[in-house]
Formats: sequence, C-alpha cells, structure tokens
Amino acid sequence: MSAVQISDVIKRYGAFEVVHGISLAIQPEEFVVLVGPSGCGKSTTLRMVAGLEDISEGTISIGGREVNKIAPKDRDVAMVFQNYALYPHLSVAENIAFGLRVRGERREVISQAVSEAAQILGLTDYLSRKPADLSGGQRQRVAMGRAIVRKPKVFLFDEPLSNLDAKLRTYMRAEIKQLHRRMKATSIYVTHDQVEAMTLADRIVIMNFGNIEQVGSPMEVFLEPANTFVAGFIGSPPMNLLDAYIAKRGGAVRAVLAGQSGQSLAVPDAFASAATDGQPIKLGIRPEIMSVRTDSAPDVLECAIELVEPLGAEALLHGKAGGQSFIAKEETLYSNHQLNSVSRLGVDSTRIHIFDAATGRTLKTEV
Amino acid sequence: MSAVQISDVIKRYGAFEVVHGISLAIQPEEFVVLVGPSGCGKSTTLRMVAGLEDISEGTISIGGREVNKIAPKDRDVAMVFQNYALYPHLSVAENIAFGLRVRGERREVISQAVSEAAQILGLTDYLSRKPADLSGGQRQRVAMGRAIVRKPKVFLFDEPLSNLDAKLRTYMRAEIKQLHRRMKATSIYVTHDQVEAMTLADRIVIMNFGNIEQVGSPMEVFLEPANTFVAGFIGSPPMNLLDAYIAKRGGAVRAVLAGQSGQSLAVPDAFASAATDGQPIKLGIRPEIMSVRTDSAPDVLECAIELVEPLGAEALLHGKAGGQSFIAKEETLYSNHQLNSVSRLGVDSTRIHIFDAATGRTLKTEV
Amino acid sequence: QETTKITDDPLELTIHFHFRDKYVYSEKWPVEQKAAELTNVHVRNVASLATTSSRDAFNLLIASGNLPDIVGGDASGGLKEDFIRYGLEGAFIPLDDLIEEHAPHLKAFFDGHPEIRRAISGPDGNIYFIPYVPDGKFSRGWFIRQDWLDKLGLKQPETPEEVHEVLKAFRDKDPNGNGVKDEVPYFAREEVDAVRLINLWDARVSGSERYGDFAVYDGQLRHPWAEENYKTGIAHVAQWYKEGLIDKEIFTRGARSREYLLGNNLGGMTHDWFASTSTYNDALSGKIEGFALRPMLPPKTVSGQRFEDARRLQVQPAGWAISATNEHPVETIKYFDFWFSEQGRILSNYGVEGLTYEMVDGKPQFKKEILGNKDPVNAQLWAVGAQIPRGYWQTYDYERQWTNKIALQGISMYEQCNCLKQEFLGVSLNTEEKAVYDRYWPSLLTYMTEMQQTWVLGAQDINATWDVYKKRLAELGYDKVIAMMQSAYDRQYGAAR
Amino acid sequence: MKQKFRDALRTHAEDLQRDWQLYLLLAPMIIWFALFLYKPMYGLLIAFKDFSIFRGIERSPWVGFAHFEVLFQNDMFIRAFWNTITISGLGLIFAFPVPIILALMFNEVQNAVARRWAQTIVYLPHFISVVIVAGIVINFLSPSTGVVNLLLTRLGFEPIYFLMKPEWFRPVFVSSSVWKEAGFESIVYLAAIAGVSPTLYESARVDGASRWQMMWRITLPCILPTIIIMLIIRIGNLVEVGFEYIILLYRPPTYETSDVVSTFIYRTGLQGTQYDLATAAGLFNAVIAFVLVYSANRISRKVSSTSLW
Amino acid sequence: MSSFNLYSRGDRIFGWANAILLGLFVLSTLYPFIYIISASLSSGAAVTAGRVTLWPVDMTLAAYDRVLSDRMFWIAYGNTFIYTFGGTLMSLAIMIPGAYALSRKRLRGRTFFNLAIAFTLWFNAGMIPFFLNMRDLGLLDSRFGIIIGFAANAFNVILLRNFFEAVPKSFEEAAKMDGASEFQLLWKVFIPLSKPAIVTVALFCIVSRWNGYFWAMVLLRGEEKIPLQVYLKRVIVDLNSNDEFASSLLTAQYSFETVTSAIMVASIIPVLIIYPYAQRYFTKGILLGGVKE
Ligand SMILES: Nc1ncnc2c1ncn2[C@@H]1O[C@H](COP(=O)(O)OP(=O)(O)OP(=O)(O)O)[C@@H](O)[C@H]1O
Ligand SMILES: Nc1ncnc2c1ncn2[C@@H]1O[C@H](COP(=O)(O)OP(=O)(O)OP(=O)(O)O)[C@@H](O)[C@H]1O
Ligand SMILES: [Mg+2]
Ligand SMILES: [Mg+2]
Repeated sequence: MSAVQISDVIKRYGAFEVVHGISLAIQPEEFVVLVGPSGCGKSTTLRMVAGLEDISEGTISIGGREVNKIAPKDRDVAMVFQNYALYPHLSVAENIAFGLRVRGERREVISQAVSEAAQILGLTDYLSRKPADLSGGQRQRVAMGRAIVRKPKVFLFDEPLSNLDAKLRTYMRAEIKQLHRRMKATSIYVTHDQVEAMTLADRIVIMNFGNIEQVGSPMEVFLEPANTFVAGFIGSPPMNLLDAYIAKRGGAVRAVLAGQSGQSLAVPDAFASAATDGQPIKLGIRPEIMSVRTDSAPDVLECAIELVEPLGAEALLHGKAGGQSFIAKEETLYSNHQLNSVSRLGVDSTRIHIFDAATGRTLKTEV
Repeated sequence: MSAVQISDVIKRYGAFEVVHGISLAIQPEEFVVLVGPSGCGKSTTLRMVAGLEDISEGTISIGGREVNKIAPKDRDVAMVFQNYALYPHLSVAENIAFGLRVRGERREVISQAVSEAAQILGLTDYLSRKPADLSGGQRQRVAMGRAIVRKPKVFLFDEPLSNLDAKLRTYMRAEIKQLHRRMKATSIYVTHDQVEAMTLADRIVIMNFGNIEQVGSPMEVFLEPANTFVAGFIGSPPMNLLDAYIAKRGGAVRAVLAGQSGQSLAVPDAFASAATDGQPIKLGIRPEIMSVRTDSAPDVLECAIELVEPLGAEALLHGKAGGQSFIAKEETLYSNHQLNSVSRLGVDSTRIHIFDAATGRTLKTEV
Repeated sequence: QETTKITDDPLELTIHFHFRDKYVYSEKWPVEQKAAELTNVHVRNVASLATTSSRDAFNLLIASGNLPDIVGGDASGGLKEDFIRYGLEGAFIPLDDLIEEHAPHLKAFFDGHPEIRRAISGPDGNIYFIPYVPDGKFSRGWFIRQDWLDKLGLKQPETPEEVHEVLKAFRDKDPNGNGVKDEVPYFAREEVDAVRLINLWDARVSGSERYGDFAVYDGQLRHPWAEENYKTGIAHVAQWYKEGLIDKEIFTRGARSREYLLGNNLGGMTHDWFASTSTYNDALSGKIEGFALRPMLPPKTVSGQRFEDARRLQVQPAGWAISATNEHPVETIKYFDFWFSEQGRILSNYGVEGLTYEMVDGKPQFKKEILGNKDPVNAQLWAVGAQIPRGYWQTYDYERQWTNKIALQGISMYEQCNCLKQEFLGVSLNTEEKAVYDRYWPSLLTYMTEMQQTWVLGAQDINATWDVYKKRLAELGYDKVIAMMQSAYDRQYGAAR
Repeated sequence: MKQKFRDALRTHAEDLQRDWQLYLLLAPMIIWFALFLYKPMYGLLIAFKDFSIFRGIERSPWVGFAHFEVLFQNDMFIRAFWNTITISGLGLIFAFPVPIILALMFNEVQNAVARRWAQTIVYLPHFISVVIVAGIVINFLSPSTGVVNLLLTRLGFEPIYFLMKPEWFRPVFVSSSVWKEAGFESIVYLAAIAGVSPTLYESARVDGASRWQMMWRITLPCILPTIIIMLIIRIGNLVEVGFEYIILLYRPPTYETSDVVSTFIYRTGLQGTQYDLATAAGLFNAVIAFVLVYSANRISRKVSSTSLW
Repeated sequence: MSSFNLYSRGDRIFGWANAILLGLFVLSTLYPFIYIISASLSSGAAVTAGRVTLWPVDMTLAAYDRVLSDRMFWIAYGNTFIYTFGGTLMSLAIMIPGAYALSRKRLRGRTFFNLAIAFTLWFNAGMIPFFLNMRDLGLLDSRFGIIIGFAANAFNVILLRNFFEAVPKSFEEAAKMDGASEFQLLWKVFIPLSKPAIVTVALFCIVSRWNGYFWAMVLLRGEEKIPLQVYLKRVIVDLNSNDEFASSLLTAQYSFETVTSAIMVASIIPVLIIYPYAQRYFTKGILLGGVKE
C-alpha cells in the first residue's frame, strides 16, 4: 500500500486546465521531489494533496484512504510553506505549538512536543523570540518545527528554501535530508531548483505544463533523461542541445551539426540503432563532457569562445560551434590555459545524448 | 584619475557606526563588486555613493569632484534596486523615460533614447505594458533600462538579481556582463552571492562588519584569500577550515589536525616560513582538492562520510575527519565509487591554506 | 369647604409632557404634589428627559403609537394643530361633552371666552385640548435711550419724520460720548422686530405674535407682506438701513445683540419685551452713567394713527389633551378642570403657599426671598412646577408683582393708548385645507422672508421688483392659500361676526 | 441538463457544509444589516402614502407618486435641489482635493515630531460642534467687528457682509467645511501614502526627480486607487448636504444659493410634519445617489480598474 | 530620510514652502481650539462682547465650576464612556467576524452580501422608519439599543474586509493544515495580524460614538442615560432660555458660550489622549487602495 496515491488527477481553474491527469504512487518513507519550471503545476499538485485545492477529477488517497472530500486538518499531513507563514505575533514556541493548541491538546503534551521539536531543530535557545527577530534559516526551521511537532503521516514542502540565500540553502537542505532520515516520514517536496531536487530526492518527478515528464532516481534522470525537457532541466549548467542530423555511413553513425560547418560526433550504440539516416535530431552534450584537454577525448569540436566566467575551481566557457551557442565547464584549479583563446574542445562522445528533433524523445533503446 | 574615489568613509546611524572608515579607488570602466554577508554595510556604502545617505566622515569623489554635499541627481550616477523600484502606474516605456522626463529632455530625444535602450535589452515588444504584467526577468531589464537610458558616469547596482530564480539569475548575469562590455561604464555592484561576484567582477571587494577584508580580481581572492573570512566566503561549497596546529619536525612542516587522530598534511613552502612550531592554525582545504582517487594525491585523510549529495556530474560528500566536519567535492560522471563507504580522501596538499588561528590572517608570505 | 378630591382612591395617570425643549413634567414639583394631595390624582411623567427638542419628543411619541393617558406640553410651531389633527384621527378624544357634564370651571371659562373656544376648536367644531391661556395684553413695545435724547436735547419722536431725525441724531452726534461714531441707532434681537419700523407706514409685521402670520383686514384674511403699505414701509426701512440708522447686522447679530449693544453703550432704540428690556436699567445703572432706557408710545404713523402690532397671544398653542386609550376620561377632565378652579389657578400661577407666596389681604403675594433672588421669578416658578404650559389660565398679576416699575409704567402707557391691533387667532384646517396649506405655504413664507431681507439689505430695490414679487407670489399659490384660509376662517369665526 | 442542475445543487450544499463556520461568523453582521438598515426600508413606503404618523404605515392610504409631483412642481424644491448639487459639486472640486493635498504635504515634512503634532492638531476641529464653528464663522465675518472685514478695511476695501450676500454663501460654507473636516479626512490618504514603497522615491531621486516631481509623479499616482474610492463614495453624497450647519449659517437673503434639499425638507417638515413628503425627497435623493455611484463605479472600473465592489 | 542635507536647492525651497503653507493651515485649525479654551476661561461678558479673540479675557474658572459641579455632567460623561466603549466593542464584535467571512473569496453569496452592504452607504430609510423599527425591536430607552443600533456601518466593514483580503493566503492555509477552525483562525491569526486596520476602525467608531448625540436624544428617555453630547445640547438650550430675563452682564460670570466651550474642552480631552496611540497604526495603513485592483 503506497503512502500517497495520485490517480488520474486533473485540476481545472474554471475552464482552464492546469494539471492534465497525472498519476503517481509514493511509497511509505519515500522522499519525492516535484520539480519543474514555474507554473508547471507543482504547487497545485501539492496543494491538492494537502487539501487546500479541490480535485477536479481523479482521486488522491493517503494511507489507502481516499481524501478527495476530506478537510486538510483530517488528512494527517503537515506542510511547510515557501514564506514560512509564521505568525508574527506569536513566539517561536507558540508558533510551533499552534497546531497542537488548536487541536486542544493538553498543556503538558504540547510543551513536551515543542521542546522535543526545538531540540531536534536546534531552536531551544530561541523559543521565546518572535519570528521578526530570527534569521532566515531560523525561521525556516521554525516552519519545519510546526510541521514535525504534529508527527503527521505525510510531510509536504512547497519550495521551503527558496527564500534563503545560496549558502543557507546548501546548509538547510542537508538538514532537511538528515531530518528525513531521522523521522522517516513520507515527504513530498516541491522546488524549481534542480540542485535541491538532485540532492534531496529518493525519486524526482519532473513536471512540465501540468504533465509528468519523467520519474526516477536523481542519477537516473541525470544520466538517462527521457526527453529534451528533462535533459535541459536537470544539470547545471544545463545540457547543451544542438541542432543536428544523423548521418549513417556504412557502420558508422555520426551526428552532424546543422549549418555550414559539417562537424560531427560519433553516436553511441545505444542510440544508433533507433536512428535513421538523415533524421533531424537534438544533439545533447553536457558541459562537463567538454574539455579543453583535447588529448584524452575521442572527438573534437571546432569552436569560438566568447565569454569565460571563472567560478574559482572551475570556469564556464560560453562559446559557439557551427553557429550554435553552448556552454562548457572546465576545471581550472590546476590548469593555466588561456581559456579565451581556445578554439577546439574535446567531447567524450560516448556520453552524448540523441533526441528526436520533432518529439524531443530520447532515441535510446533499452540496453 | 579614478572614476570613484572613496576615502576613509565612515557611516554612523546615531551613535551606531556601521561603516568603519573604508577607502577604495575605482578605475574608469571598471566593474567592481561589493560582496559580503548580510548587514556588512555593502548597501550603505553604495547608497553613500549614490547620495541617498549622508556621509558621516571622509569623502567620496566621482570623476574627481567631491560629492559629499551634492544631491543624487547631480552626481551623474544611475542605480538599479533590488526590488527594481518600478513605478507601478507607468508603462515600461514611461518607466525607462522617467529619468529623462523629469530632467526635462525633449520628446524626440527621450523616445530615441528609450527605443535604443529597449533594443539593447530586448524590451521593444513590451514597451506599452505595465510592470505588473511582466515576468521577473523582464522587470529586471526594465530597471536596467532606466539606468542605461541616462548614460551616467557610474552605474550602481544593489543586489539587482536577488529576486530572480536561479536559472534566470545565471542568464541575467551574463547579460549584465555583456552590457558592461558594451557600455563601458564604471559600475559598482552589490551582492551577497559569491558566484555573481566571481563571474561579474573585474575586482571584488569583500566586506565584513563595515570593513573591507580584501580587494582583488576574482581569481586572486579565490586563490589567495587574505584571511579565513575571505576563504570561507569565496568558493562554493566553501573552503573547509579545520582546527589544526603546526608541527615542525626538522625540515618538514606539517599541519596536524586538532583532536585525537593526529592526522597531518604537509604545509606548502609559501606558508611554512611564517609558521612557528606548535602554532594553532586554521587549515584551509577547498572541497575541490579532496578526492577519492587517493592514488594521485600526495596526502591522505582518514575520514567518515555521513551524507552524499549527488549533483549529477559531481557529488558533495559531507564527512568528518578527526571529529571535524568537512565537505568534499567529487566528480562522479565517470566513476562508480560507492561514495558512502569511502574512508580515505586524497588531498592535494600543495593547494592547502594556512591561517593564523587567532587573527584569521593567512600565513602566506609573498613569493 | 368643598372637597377637591376627584376620586376616593388615589388614581395614577401617565403623562407625556415635554416643554421648552428641555423640561418634562415631574411628580417632584411641589405644585404637582400639592395638586395630587388636593385631587387624589397622581400624574406620572413618561416623556424623555434626553430629548432637547420638544417637537421631536412629541412626534416620536406619536410615532411610537403608545400614548399615555395625557399628552401635553409645548413645542416649536405649537401643538394646537397636532392635537386637532390626531384628535380627528382618533388619538385624542373630543372634550366638549365631558366639559359640559363634568367640568364646571372649564365650562364657565369657555362660556366667558367664546373667541378662545373658537380659536382652539377643530374643523369639526370639537375641542381636543385644554389650552394654556396667557393673560395680559402687551408683550413688547418701543424703547429708547431717554438719556441720549436728553443729552441731545430731543424729545420722544412722535412721527416717522421725527423718528428719522432722532435716529440720525443718534448716528451723528455721538450720544455715548466716546468720540467714535459707533452708535447703532436702531437695533433688535428678533427678526420680527428688525422690520418693526414698517409700522410707521401703516404696514404690519404679523397678524399675531407668531412670526409672519396672516392678518385680518375687516373680516378679510390676507397676508400683511402682500399689502401695498408693506411695500412703502419696506422701501423706507431699506432707505434707513442704507443710511446707517438700522443696525448693519440686524439679521445676524442674534439673540444676544441687546445684551451686547446696550451693555457696550451702543444701541439707541429698539422694540422688545417690556419686562426683560426694562431690567437693563437696573443691570447697567452702575456701569453706564445715567443709563435710561425708557418705553415710549408707538409713534404716529403716516396716516396719523398710533398702533402697536405686537401683543401676547390670547391663547397658546400648548396645553394638554386626553388620549383615546385613557381609561379614566371623566377623572381626567375633572383633573383638568381643577386647574381652572380658584385653587388650581393660584397653584398654577403662584406655586405653593408658604413656599413661593403668602396670602396677603386674600391675594397671593410672592415672598421676598423669591422676588429678591438673583434668578428671575419665572425661572424659580418653573422649578416648582408653576407657570408651565399645562392647560391653565394665567393671571397677569403674577407677572406684575415682579416686573420692574419702568416696564409697568410702559405697559400702563400702552393700556391707556389702547392702540393694540386685533390678533388673528388662527384657524383649524380640515384635511383638504391642510393639504393646500402644506403644499404652498412653506415655500411662500420662505420666499417672502427671503425678499423682505433682500430688500432691507438693499440687494434689490423694492419699488423695482414689487410687481415681480406679487407675480411670483401668485405663481407660488398665494391666492389659493388665501382663499382656503378665508373659507376656514369663515367657518370658524363666521358665527361670531 | 437535469444532471447539471443536480450537480450544481450538490456543490452548493457541499459549499454550505464546508463553510458553515464562515456563515456563522457572517450571520450576526448580516442579521444586523437586515434588522437595522434593511428592515426600516419598509418605511420608504411612506413616500407613496398619505402618511399619518399616528395611523402608521400600514393604515395610511396610498397616494402613488403624488408627493413626487408636489416636489417637482415646486420650484423652491427644484432650486434647493440644484443648490444641493452646486454646493456639493463645489465641495467635490475644492473640498475633496484638500485632504489629499494635506496628506501630500504632511508626507513632505521631514521632522517626525513636528509632523505628528501637526497631524494631531489638524484633526481637532472635527471634534468641535458645528454650533461653535458657526459661531466662530459668524464672529469672524461680522461686517463691523469681524477679523476678516477689519483686515479688508485695513487694506482699503469696503467691508463685505458675507453672510448676507448670496454670492458669498457657497465660498464661506465650503471653505469653513474644509477647515473643519479636511484634517480628519486626510487620515485615509496618509495611510495610503504610508503604503508606498520608499525605494520608489530613492530611485526617483537618483533619476533626478525633484521633490515636487516625486509628489506628482509617484505619490499621487500611487494613492490614486484610494483617491478614486473616496471619490466614488463622495459622488454618492453629491445629493446630500447636511442641514445642521447650513441652518446655522444661512439667512433668508442667501436662500437663493444656500437653500438645499435638506433645509427645504426641514422647513417643510417642521411646519407640517410632512414625513411623507420628506421621505419622497429622501428617496429621490437616494435613487440619484445610487445611479451616480453605480455609474462612477463602472467608469472607474473601466478606466482605472479600481472599484468599490 | 536621513539624507537630509543631500537635497538640492530647489528641493530645500520646496521643503520650506511646504512647511510654511502647512504651518499656516495648522495654525488656522488650531485657532478654533485656542478660541474655545480661551472662551471657556473668560468671563461671559467678555465673550458676549466679542472681546475674546485669542487669549482669555477676565480670566475665570466660573464656567468650569458651573460644569464640573453639575452632577449631570458627570453622569453624562460616564454614559458617554459606556456608549463609546460598549459601542465600539459591539461594533468590532459584529463587524470583524462579518468582514472576515466576506473577505474569503470562496464564500458563496459573497458578491451579493458585499453589494447589499455597499448599498447602505447611500441608501437609508430615514429617521422615522428607523425609529419605528427600534420601537418594534423594543430598543427604546435602552442603553443596549444605543449600543447595538449603530454597531455596524458599510464603510468600516469594507475597510476591514479589504485588509483581511490582503493578508497573505499562506497564513490561512498553514493554520488550516494545523487544524484550526474558522473561529480559531480569525481569533488567533487574522485579528492579531490586522491590528492596524482594527485600531483604525476602532478609532473611527470611538470618534463617531463620542460625537454622536442625535439618536441618543431621540431614543433615550431617562436622564440618567444621556451621553455628554446630549448634555451639551441641553446646556445650550438651558442657557439660551434663561437669557430672557437675566442679563448675564451682571449676574453670572459664565455665559452660554463659556459653558459650552468648557464642556467641549472637557469632551475633547479624552480624544486627545487616545489619538496619539492610534496614530502609530495609521502608518501601517488603511488598505483602502487595495480594493479590486
Ligand atoms: N487560483 C488560480 N486561478 C487560476 N489559475 C491558477 C490559480 N492558481 C494557479 N493557477 C495557474 O495554474 C498553473 C500552475 O500553478 P502552480 O502554482 O501549481 O505552479 P508551480 O509549478 O507551483 O509554479 P511556481 O514554481 O511558480 O510556484 C499556473 O499556470 C498558474 O497560473
Ligand atoms: N536607517 C538605518 N538606521 C540604523 N541602522 C541601519 C539603517 N540602515 C541600515 N542600518 C544598519 O547598517 C548595517 C549595514 O546595513 P546594509 O544595508 O548596508 O547591509 P548590507 O550589507 O547591504 O546587507 P544586505 O545584504 O542584507 O542588504 C546593518 O547592520 C543595518 O542594520
Ligand atoms: Mg509553486
Ligand atoms: Mg543591502
């Protein structure tokens, strides 16, 4: 029995359909991350699970019980909001206690639960402060405290870290991960940040325009993107997707860049079988498999570098090959290359991806 | 003659001093980024340059002219605000034209300038919209349009990208960089995001608690941090700073981790000379110089990995060595290591940093 | 001794009685306690003490539909029409039969004063309320600064021309001797008196003490402000106003102008209440050397007669009535009758023996403490429940006792002159007449008032606009109103004529 | 079709069930409005009846539109009506902007302490009864002793008997009303101004705007929605001018410009206690007010997308 | 605003011009207040003679003596406090929950109720029907009638509603998830969050209650129930009618004007005390502009 079962769920606002019949089974104790661009329906889906939005069609079950008509408070779920929704007039302790208090729990039970939660989250010293006197990370933790104090079956998170700065975000996501390890509660986490998705998820659900594009473990979706959308969404900087076509010459299958240059790369076997000669494709090259060290790479692209962004240990090279823009990522810590003057980049062509240009689907056949 | 000269500037709010006498000379056409944690006085400094705050002591000159008593509008500067400060009741075109309009420019001049700016920023199709009908990135561009249309001597940016999501931020910062190339105007840019600082700056100014900690090119501050603060601030994930002490045995100088384990790393010559035996230090190890491939590394740390965060092409390893937490960064695209079970990490000890534990200053001597 | 007890067992009657915008009936009044002791009828007030408008209090009582046994008091605009109107609608019972059978004193009074009976009768000829019947004829008269006259060597003016001369002298010759031309030759507190000078040209200000009332000219009802001599009068008054003989601010200075102008030794001549105006002689004697404000006879008019237009109402549109829901109409009328008996009259006029008055030679005489108190005697009497507008018959003697000598002299001077104009006592309108009245009259009165002041102030010239004025009156329904009033008048007073 | 209807009914029932607590919270207020504002509206029937206060509403006979005819055939009423419109129209033109201007001016005061004091003071006249205000006005404008006229004579002008000149009534009335109420009314705008983001001003300063320009180009447009709402409310009151203050100030010679519907009714009502006529006039007013507000609201919604409901 | 000296010349001139103009306006509004205080402290004769223009003339406390020694004044003062605070509490108790319910977009019938309430801004039945209604409800001559009869008004409801609408949605949702009922949500979340609006509305209620007299006069019977403003009215009537004979030039140190002024001063004082507290909240604002944008 899955912890949360979403079956053919459709959501309409008036005549406008924003979720087009998605299905998803979430296992107990699983940490599932919904990821996708803004407006793709992540929050809407989460909110339907929470009971904050009506379900237009389909069913959602929690712990085997259909909850379509059940009020949020009776679903045994807790939610952490993007803006934390902390009550400014209540202290940290009161904020955490709020859920128990309105349910009329006894005083001792509440204070016991609050101090436990505070302990877990390291908030013990701040219990009497007001939210306004807390830092962003502390606020975030209070919001989590409000959720965990109720010990719900399912945790819901709606972009809980997006109001934090990068440093704190890195830190808090590790905390969330550890918290999940400890509490072992089923969690659904919404974000549009793919780094968060990758680092937190047991399984990632990639959504786009109200549909699920792919479901899989972080490495699965990174290594085997089902389509150009997923390929472009997972990974940072994103996979370069270049217009190209298939050229089959005897046994050799190569992907030729569109345009004048006629440069080409060898196509790995997993893709080659499904490709037909002359088929227009999207050639997917991750920035990481491009390298200025042309010696070790089997294939090489002629290119012009337009902008170099140093990031410290690595640098991003913005360039053009055959008239098409791409980004390459290069470790720079030890190297002394003059990155601006590079004109050839090695590509590990065993790691490239081939997608059908028309449908965007991967040409990979199961291996 | 420098474009902007800040000399011994102090800022007090009442009796509370928030900027403690900083000096900085900014060259014409230079792009300087002020970076530092929240509340360190970046915005205050920028606002003093803009003329939005009084200068308590010291002087600021723009283009050789002291501006301490000069109204913002007469300083020939333009500013882009974090929340864009777009006038909600004006269209995009009117927003961009505002600065010219209030200065009583002629109609033709204005419309010429607006359409030029719109062209540069790709806003031509949106000129008649209201800010409320724009996406975040578009609003950001309008804010920039407002600045560039006036062709000021100095551009000031106060965290202009922090309201955008990660993807858009990456994109816009490349745009800003290109814009700067094109306009060649002196720019001062405030951010607390070190990636932005690294990618945009000609020179980075790192501030902390109202003081300047270090000024230098991005690679300088990355490779040669002047103190633990800079070391911890620049680079993502940040440099690990472990408590250790110096052990000089004959010619060999090693940094020994505090605590029971007694593990040690060789100290590079540049630091060795300034170090005294037994001196407590902070041992700085960037995540990038730690590696599971222990073969190629001269030094090795025994450790326990507690959490692995896969990021796709690489993974972050959260671990402990001699009881002290650290983060290591590992490329994972080609490797099949079982990262969880790693117990030894190689460290490129030629790249480590040594800081005095008491002052936090680097022990590096000029080489 | 004839018993005054109306019932053997004490009877309590409820009353709504709100008057002078602030007082209500009170069981605590000594007069009321005395009356209760004598009649065994106890009257308990239900009127609101909170309301500061007797008119509102009355209307709201009616609106509440919950009438006590007795409804009475006064209100702005008078309650006569209300008593009659709601009497006709059934709220108050007609009193004629009850009076006939149970109220000998009332019967005697009405028999002796048929004009009053007619004046308060409804259009159906019935009496619906017992009125407050004032006594005494003269209310106001002319006053002039005799000391100024003496100083300037003038005598009291006898003709319009002489009045003109005197006022001009007051204006020009610095009678107050302060070297500044700040004298205000003629002034008045109230709007009626502001144009009182038109009397000098035989025009009338009002047909009664009520402001802007109709007047009877040889049995013909007309409005004085539509008469030719009104035109002449106003034209002259406007001229005098222009010459600065009349207070520039006569229409705006308001109720305390007398206090101000006399107190600061500025005012020369006025037309005002005898009693209160005379008191200024005492009040200012120490302050202004030789101050002498004296009553004078009305000057002769251009046609050579002498008349006074202002007089006391013979009957006030106030009093009390019996509600239809009253279960003791007989006892109530007997109670009303009590106040018209000898004992009742003394009680209602002088208060309680030993408290406010003593019997001297069989006549009530106010005690010294009362006469010497700094509060006016009438105010003291109100406080004990005497001289309040219940249905009672006033006797002028009460006032004579505390009116100062100067006023009394003035009044007797006017008595001798016998130049008082007849009063229009008002008519009771039936439904159709009332509809005509309501529809046209307020606008007519507004317009006439508006024009009166406009002319006096010189904003328009009356000679130039008189025809327009007459025409406009006709448009506003003047003729209809007059015709209606005439027929009502004929019905009500026809028998008497 | 039937199914659809049943579905609709079901969702209705579900909504009711889901939100029963909200309805419970709403109930007291709705009951209050029904009981204290809507129930008495039954009394508007008076306008169509020959109303006798004693007989009550039910038992008074119907007269149809007779009272309205009486009103419209009376050119005194027509005059009063136009005077009402003119006076409140002038109020709209002159008195409406003053609180806005005041609020804008307060906003420009830098010293917080001075500003708070000034605000408190400006707010005081609201608490002074109209009787006293009228007294002060009369006192001030008196042709012999009034300060204004003393000033005029000192400057070599003829003194003016303001309260007796029809052409002066409206200026006097409107300006003294402003004097009394503008401060209190500015509260609303001050609050709206407080909601404008300060960075807009900083940005404008850097862009080169003067304070004057900022006031015009930023503050004012930003509080425009509030202004419009207040304007709509005000437009609804265009046919209302309270009689209390007018009665204290007007004199027969100025009736020409000062007599308004409420004073007309006051006089008519007082003389004849003609509640039916007064109600008819009130109903007429209300209908006009409603039409005005409704149109203003619509126009505003179209033009500025701000509206009251 | 700390960059005071960084204004250009034009801006500084503007600032001064603004300050001067505003100062003039402030002085002109301050004047009647000063006048009233001075009048209340002057002799009746001086006021009547128009000799009081700015400062008290013939300084005397007679008027205050007359007012403060009247038992009725204190009763009326007490009543005003009862009506003001009772009435304001009642108003808030009725309008806050109602406005809250109306601010929830999902509420069925919301548009209808909103319109019905806005309608009453311009349309009311008039005095007599209202009075008859109060009679039918048995609320004549009752303190409760005064308190309940004027408890709500459309303007304040709209104001509160708009403020509630502007409260971020996630507060409501978070509390819902936590299991709060609507009542708890209102009491524990919305009311604390909406303090500025509530204080503003409370002030409006207090002010109108404090100043209101007409209906108290019409609806109340007993003297022991009247509020201060009615008392003031009565004193005005009282002093006016006594005037007829007593020429106050000599007899009394106080007069009509001085006594009414004294009462008015006494009645303004509590407002002066409350207002600065309330003013702090205005900065947070009436979200009147937030209507359907
Ligand atoms: N109340 C609503 N009425 C109409 N459309 C809505 C409503 N709420 C959301 N939508 C629309 O539904 C779509 C999905 O919205 P949703 O909030 O689920 O997106 P999201 O994936 O969470 O995006 P984000 O990352 O920006 O939060 C969007 O197109 C949005 O405009
Ligand atoms: N008006 C003010 N009055 C008093 N202190 C202030 C004021 N403005 C700023 N400060 C204080 O000055 C210090 C520096 O503020 P500043 O805004 O310059 O920080 P910052 O570096 O820009 O931070 P952030 O990244 O959060 O914008 C902070 O401690 C802040 O609290
Ligand atoms: Mg979302
Ligand atoms: Mg800042």
